[in-house]
Amino acid sequence: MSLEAMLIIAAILFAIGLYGSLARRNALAVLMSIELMFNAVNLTLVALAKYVAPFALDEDLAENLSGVLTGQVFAVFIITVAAAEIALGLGIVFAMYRNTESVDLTEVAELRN
Amino acid sequence: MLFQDVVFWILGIVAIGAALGVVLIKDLFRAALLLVLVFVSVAGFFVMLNAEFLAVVQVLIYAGAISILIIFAVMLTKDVQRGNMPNRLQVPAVLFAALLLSVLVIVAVDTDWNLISEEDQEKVSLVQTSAVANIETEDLEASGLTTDSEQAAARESGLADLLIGDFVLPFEAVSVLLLAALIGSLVLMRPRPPGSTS
Amino acid sequence: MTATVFVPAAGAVTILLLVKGDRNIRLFAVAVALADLVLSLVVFSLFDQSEGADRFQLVDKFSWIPSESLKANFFLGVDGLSAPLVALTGLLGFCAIVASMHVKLRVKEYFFWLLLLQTAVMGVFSTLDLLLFFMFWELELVPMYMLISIWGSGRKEYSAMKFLIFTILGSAFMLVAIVAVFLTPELGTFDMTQLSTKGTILVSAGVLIPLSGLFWLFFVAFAIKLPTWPVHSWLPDAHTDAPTAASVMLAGVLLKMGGYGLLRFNVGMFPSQTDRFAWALIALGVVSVLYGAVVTMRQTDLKRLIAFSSVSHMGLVLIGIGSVGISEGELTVTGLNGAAMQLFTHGTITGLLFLGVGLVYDKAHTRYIPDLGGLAGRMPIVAGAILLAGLASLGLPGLSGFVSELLVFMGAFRAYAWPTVLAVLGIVLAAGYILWMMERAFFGPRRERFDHLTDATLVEAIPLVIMVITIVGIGFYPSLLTDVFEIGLAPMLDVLPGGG
Amino acid sequence: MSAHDLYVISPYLGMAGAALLVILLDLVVTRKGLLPIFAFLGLIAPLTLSLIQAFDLDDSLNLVKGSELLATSDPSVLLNSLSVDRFALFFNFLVLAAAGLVIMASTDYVRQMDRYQGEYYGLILFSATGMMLLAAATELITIYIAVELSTMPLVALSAFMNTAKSSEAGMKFLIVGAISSALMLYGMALIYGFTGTTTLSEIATSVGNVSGDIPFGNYALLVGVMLLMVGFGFKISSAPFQMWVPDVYEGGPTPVIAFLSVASKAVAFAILLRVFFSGFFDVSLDWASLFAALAAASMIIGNLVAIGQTNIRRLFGYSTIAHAGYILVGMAAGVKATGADGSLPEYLSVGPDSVLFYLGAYAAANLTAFFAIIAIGNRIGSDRIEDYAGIARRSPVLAAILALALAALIGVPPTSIFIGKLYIFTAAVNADLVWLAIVGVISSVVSAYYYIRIIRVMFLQPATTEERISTPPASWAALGIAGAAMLFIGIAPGFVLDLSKIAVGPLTP
Amino acid sequence: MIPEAAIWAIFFLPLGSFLVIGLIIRPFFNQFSILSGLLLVASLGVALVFSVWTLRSVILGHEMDFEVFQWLQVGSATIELGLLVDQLTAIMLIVVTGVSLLVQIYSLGYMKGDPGFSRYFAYMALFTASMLGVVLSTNIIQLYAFWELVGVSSYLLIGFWHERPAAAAAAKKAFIITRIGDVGFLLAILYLFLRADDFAAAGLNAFHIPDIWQAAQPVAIGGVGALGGAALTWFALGIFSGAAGKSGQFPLHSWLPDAMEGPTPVSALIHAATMVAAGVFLIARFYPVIQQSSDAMSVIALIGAFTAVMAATMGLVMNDIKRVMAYSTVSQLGYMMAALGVGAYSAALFHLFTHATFKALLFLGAGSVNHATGTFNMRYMGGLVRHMKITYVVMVIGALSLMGIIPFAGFWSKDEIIVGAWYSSGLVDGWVNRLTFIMLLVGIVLTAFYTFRMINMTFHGEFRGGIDQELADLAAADLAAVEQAEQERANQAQPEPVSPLPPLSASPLVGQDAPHEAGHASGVHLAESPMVMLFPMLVLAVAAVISGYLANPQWGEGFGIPRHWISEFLLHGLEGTVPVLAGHIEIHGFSRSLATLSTVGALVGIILAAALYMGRRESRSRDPLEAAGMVHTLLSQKYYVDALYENVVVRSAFYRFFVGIVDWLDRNIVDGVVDTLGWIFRNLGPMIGRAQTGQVQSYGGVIVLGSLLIILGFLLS
Repeated sequence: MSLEAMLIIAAILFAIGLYGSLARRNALAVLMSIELMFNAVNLTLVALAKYVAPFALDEDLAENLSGVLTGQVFAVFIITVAAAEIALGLGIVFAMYRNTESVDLTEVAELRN
Repeated sequence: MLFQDVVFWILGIVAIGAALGVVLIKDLFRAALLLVLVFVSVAGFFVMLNAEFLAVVQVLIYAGAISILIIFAVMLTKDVQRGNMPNRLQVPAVLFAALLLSVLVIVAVDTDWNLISEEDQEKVSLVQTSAVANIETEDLEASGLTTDSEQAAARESGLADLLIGDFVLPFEAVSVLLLAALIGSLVLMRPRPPGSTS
Repeated sequence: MTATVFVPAAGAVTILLLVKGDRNIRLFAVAVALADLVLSLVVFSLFDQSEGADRFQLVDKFSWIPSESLKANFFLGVDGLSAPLVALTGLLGFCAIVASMHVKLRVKEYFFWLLLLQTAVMGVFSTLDLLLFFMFWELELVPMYMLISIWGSGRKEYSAMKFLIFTILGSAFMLVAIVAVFLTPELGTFDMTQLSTKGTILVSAGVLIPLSGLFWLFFVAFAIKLPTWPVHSWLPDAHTDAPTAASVMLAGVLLKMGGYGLLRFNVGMFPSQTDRFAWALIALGVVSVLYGAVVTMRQTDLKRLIAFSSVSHMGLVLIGIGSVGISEGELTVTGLNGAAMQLFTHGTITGLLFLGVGLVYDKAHTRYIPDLGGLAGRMPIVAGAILLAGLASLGLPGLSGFVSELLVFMGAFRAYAWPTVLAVLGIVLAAGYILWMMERAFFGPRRERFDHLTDATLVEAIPLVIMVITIVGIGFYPSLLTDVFEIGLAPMLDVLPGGG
Repeated sequence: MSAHDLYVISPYLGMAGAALLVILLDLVVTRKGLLPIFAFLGLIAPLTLSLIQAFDLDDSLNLVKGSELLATSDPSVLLNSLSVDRFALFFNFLVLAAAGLVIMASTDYVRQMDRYQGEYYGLILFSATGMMLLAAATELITIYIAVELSTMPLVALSAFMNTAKSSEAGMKFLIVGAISSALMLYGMALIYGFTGTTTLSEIATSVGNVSGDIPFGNYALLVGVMLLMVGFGFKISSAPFQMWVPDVYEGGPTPVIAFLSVASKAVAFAILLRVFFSGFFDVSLDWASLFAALAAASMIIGNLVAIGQTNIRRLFGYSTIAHAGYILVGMAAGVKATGADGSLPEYLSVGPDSVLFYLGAYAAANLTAFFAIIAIGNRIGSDRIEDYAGIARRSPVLAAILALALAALIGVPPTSIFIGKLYIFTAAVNADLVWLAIVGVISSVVSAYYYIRIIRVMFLQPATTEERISTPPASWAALGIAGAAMLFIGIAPGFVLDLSKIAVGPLTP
Repeated sequence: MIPEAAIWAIFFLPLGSFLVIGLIIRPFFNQFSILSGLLLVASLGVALVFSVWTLRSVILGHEMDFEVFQWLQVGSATIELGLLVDQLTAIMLIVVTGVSLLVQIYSLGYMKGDPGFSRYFAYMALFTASMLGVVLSTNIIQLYAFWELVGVSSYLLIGFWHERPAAAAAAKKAFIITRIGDVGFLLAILYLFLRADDFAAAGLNAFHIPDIWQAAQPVAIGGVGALGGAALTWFALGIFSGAAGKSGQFPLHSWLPDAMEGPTPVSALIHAATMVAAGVFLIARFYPVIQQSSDAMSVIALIGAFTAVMAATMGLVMNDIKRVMAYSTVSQLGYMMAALGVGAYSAALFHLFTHATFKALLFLGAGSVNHATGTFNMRYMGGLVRHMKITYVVMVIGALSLMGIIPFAGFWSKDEIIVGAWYSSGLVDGWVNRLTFIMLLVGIVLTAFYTFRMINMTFHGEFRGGIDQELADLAAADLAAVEQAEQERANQAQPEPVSPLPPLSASPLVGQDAPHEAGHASGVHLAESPMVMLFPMLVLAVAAVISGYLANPQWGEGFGIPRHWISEFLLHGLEGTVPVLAGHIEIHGFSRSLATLSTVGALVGIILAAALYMGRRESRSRDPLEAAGMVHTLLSQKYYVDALYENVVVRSAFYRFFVGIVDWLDRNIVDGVVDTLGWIFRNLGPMIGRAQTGQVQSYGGVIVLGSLLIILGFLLS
């Protein structure tokens, strides 16, 4: 287990999520794929937090110890925002479902050139 | 170390496999369940990365709340069984994902990361763990944090302290964000006004 | 000066907001135009021609954008170059308004736009601030676009759009040039009075864009407006489809903005470049003259014919400016003076032609030359006016066109003898197309359906008479203008490599 | 948090409070017509507080570091995440003005809704909160949260109309936004990973030490900054991140779109300026060329595709892309290569300055145009350009104002955007980007074609009906204020020019 | 001594008449249009008196140095307006005012009842005024200005009956062709400006005519030498080009016969005293310059001589009386040019003088004939001697004068030219002299032939019906033509494509035989013309008889006039212009042998013509010269020069081909590029816009693709 391995795992998850968000027809599946991407980012952040020196760590450890947690804090916020995003996303999916009788993104393409 | 490596690889394979399942399986319901599996394995990674608190949050919020929300949503819409069809963009999507992956891998491998030195690694682990655990003084001393001020700093720099300290502003802002998102979601879920047609 | 520029705009707004009833609007518009004509003539007559008088006179200057990064002033004033053109604008503006008395469609808007147009053109000629110049330059587009596309005929919307796009494209280049001039450390101002005296500095200054680049950026903008070959193609369309008054303004003063710009900016601010590229100006000018004349021969629409003849005649302006590229001997102001005179005289001549053709169209309901014929018998005044204008445009002595053409040729002959000889051939072609047009449209047996044509009425004849008087007057007493132009052009001469 | 900290964030608190207040009042007030008035009055609090801060700022550069009004000895906990400086306040006022005008112009539209009127205004105010915060944010996490806070209410508002098109617009907005914010997060993660911090000032120090052959000196930084740019590019609607724009513009409610196109874009540029000039200035020669390329692409794509549009709001979607391109020109014009081998960046304040001015000018002109479209669209019930035929006869004043706004968008003097474009292109030439200035002016020429087409339809084509278009007073007021601002900035640009010049002070690296 | 004002008055009287008629009488008092004629006659009368006064002053050798008015400052040169009165001017003034006065009197009768009566006199006044302006100008640009005004007023007069296509076309043709010649003139002026600095250095004004004379004198003989060498030759040729255009010299002669479309008095004025004389005058005016160039002189001499013969041959076969005289004019102008070319300066001007009298007389006579018969076609005349005795007599006088039969005026002047050509003046090479001499001699024979033919066809034999018969014939011909065309159409499988081109001008081939002035003189009324028309003819007839000898007595100092008075007078004027005159222009005495030779030549022509034409009863059907076949066709088609100009050069090569190509380029390339660009811009957008499929995930894809490309771009850069 190393930083690189962790980052690569995260990158793979991110790529899978990206694929899913681009290639799935169902809006819910897309939302799920996006969550995958957020998770991959979280994983990256936490891994970096563990392995990478925070800014100015060398100068005075005591003053900068909190820096080692920044990545984790970031991850907390991302989880929260992801929750909000899902909530809003579901709201829109329902609104769309009600208005178009479909959650298939390929079919919902009235707005185009 | 060996144990850690084994767990790491198992978690990695499970996470990636489950993630592939999420995006490839046609049954949306099963995909949602696999998503939970991904979340849980990521939580496992978190534990390995000294982020126990995050692991808990991950399981609670993601595996618990969000997944349940999604599963409800899946069940409320039609075509659950074969609802996860790929669209016409499959080939470019694979291509883009692969390209991005290769870029990210290059970044991960080729970047000269400013890694924490071996001697500091121990201290960092302690501080990061302190977010959820009480740290013994001898542990601190063992890891090289000998002076009082350093020990005090290590104890104070918990995750919670940060959230109401340095990151209080985003913390407040994200609460507003949650509120706004909920209101928005609420409004959008409203029934159609009677008599109107799409 | 400010009053001269803004009286029409004020009148326009008044018409829009206060004046009711078509008849009142017409009369009010005439009154406004007359007032502005008087003002512009006052400006012209107040211009102090005595030795040692200020170069720029009747100056109105207020701070407009005080910011250091875009320091611009509201700065109006005239010099010897612009004073006659201001007078020309007043004259043609009045004629255009009087010639519009028969307009029935959307009268209020029509006069609004026409008066606004006059303000814009006045502004272009009298502003001394680069940024303000550009503003007026752009402002002129809107009324013209509206006039063509609402009150025009034929493919009016296409033509209006073409006019607009061409001009905007040109002004886009000009904007870049203006900006670059402003940013040049040695200049760093929008003040045209300073720029024109700093012209010599530019010879050596290291600037953002090479001097030649600035020169051509400005040139493109003005060449489109002039227009010169090969960017002339908007002109025939716009002229053909515009209503009479718009054609008059378009040919009479709007094209002059191009020539004015060339003189004011290219010659005045980039003397070294003008000298360097004089051969190119001459070449373009000669091609325009001959090409315009040749294509004119082929036209069957009266207005289109005049439009192409404008291309030909505006080529003379370029030739006049190109005369600065003198290789030996001392440079004189003759060619530039000819170019400036050509602006004025062509304004009056083409204005008269369009007025006349407009009357023909109003009465005979066609401009298609093969459908016309023998009109001279029924409408001697109109035919006479057109004949006089035509003769003036082919350079008949005693009429205004001769003076400007002679000056242009004299000036250019010293610098580029053989191209000038070619251009002189252009005036033979001019004789050809003008007289052939007369023959086909106005002479010959009269068609039966024209038996009941009436000649110009008194009101319709007023602008014709004014223009005729101007053309003949300038023809007999050109010093009235040439002296003033010379005062305006002499400082430019001083900074040119071959002069002073 | 000390009192000083509360004072520093008081405008944001005030704005969020106003949002909550409106939503709560919606529950108790029966006359829904009062809601916009409440919302409008709610703006007074953040406005007042911003004004106080503005006067308080007289001598200091950043209120967080200390203020005259509320002195503090301890360093503020907000020091990392926020910089309440003139730059931030400039955008506070811009956002406040836009929000106020949009609320005024929305009344007519919102009145037709049966429920949730309070939520409509609340969401706008929430979004405005996020926008104001974004303009002041100096730390990646705060930036991310602020971006989401400003976007999500707009997503919800885009889907507000409960019609197929509106839902679709919201869905597209959400998904594209989510994908780009995921990419942006990855970029932030990489930047964090490389520099070990999320604070811009510390990032700047870190970046300053980087040395390497490749652009940005480092793969992590290169990819990180690029992915960060995806998120910002999405917000500013620049090519190639622009695809969602026309669809959302066509599907969403017009007042929301107006707000989106003006305020959201403005603060996105604010954060773009903040991040790149204070965080990544040492590698600015690298990203400046990126911005130049994006600017050219946006101007060309936006203007070319707009030509063929038949829906006026869709057309404005493309138009806004093009304008993003113009503003990016100003971004790219903020630096210039200097030094012996041309490898050192030189900061040119005129670039960011022109961006700020253009944003103000664009806000005035675009709001005017949108308000006119709202007023017309609400009555004729159509967004199709061909249905605008004869508007000049049905409502001459509206048609004239819209025509003026369109002329402004072309950049015809004497309107605000003319000065804006002039300034932007001046900056470009100043930064040796003459080619970009020429692309800019030529694409402006192309843009004339489609803007004028609208004018032509309004003025030249006969009306199908002679029915007059009535416009409620609130819309008139919004229209009048925005239009007056547009002309004022055009005729006497000195005031806004001075403001923007002062506001870019904090950006100096 | 004559005051300056009086000389100005000579010019301003007709000009004032023009203004009064044009601005007052024509618009407001058109019912009293006779006033305009009377006004002009009166003012010309006064002008003639002043002209005589001027001549007297010049003869008495008064100082004629007048103030100039600055008109325009161009660079270092000033354009000044002023008077130049010398011997040449004085003579020309008499000719112009005198002939013009008589023509106006004649016009009073001839134009009676024409609706454009006032307009006619206005144009006439302008015409005369401009010609006087040419004569009086002291500045070359002033001269050029009036020169062009002459062109314009001739345009107006030739196209006076503008409703007739032929008239409008002829007017245009006249103007354009003279204008082509004027290009050379203008270039010569431009060249002067080019050298203005050199002139100024010598204290001269580049545009002042006496200064130009000075400048052209070589330094060797005490001149300034600012003009010289090849440039001087080009300058001289430029001047000649202008003169050739106005004077109808080959190859610019083709407008003159067409100019017959104007009213006959106009033709008289154009051909006798004004327009065509202007060309000769111009050469004479710049004689001190031109004679410095032997090459230019040779060109002038040869072109003049060639024109004299060529025009005369064409005159042989014309059936239109005015055309015969038109070619005769061209031919006689050729004599004058040739004379100038070989150095016979005063002979040329003397001939100009006499020619003015007898040619005006002939034209007025032709007008009188037309008055009676309604046509100008000689094939429909004949036998008029019985009805119009006075006209007959004066016409014969004019004809004899034209033929050069002693003692009529033409004899004396033509004789001087022959003498001048015979004796080399040294200005041109000997062969030029000899060639010129031979050609001029041939010309005499031809002149006599066609003149006799003209008189014979018009006045002798039987009357052949006049205009009535002509119209009837034309109608029949039309009918036949229509039938023939229909037949052809029936034969042809496909109809001929209709040319999209409007005719450039009325076809010159048809114009020749078309009835002229048909609308004016209606019907045939065989009777003598009214007194108002006869009077000028009689005056001119007297002049045509006596003026030759009186003005230039060859044998003695009878009548109180010195020997070779006019020649000496003019030569004196020429010598007075510059300090030292190059060459050796001298006046040769009367040569009996040469006079005999020319008289014999004329008699040969008469005899030949008499043999062919006398006693023929049916001269309407077929002209004896048609026996010459091809040659006759060639001549009657005017050597195909007109056809070459109009059909080949102008219509096909220039209009159809060149103009067509340029026009095509304009429409398809210059404009086409613009439209194509517009098309591209309009369609490029939708093409890009097609990527906007509405598929939200494709939008995401573009974002990813875009960022990947950007990263790739950075890595590659």
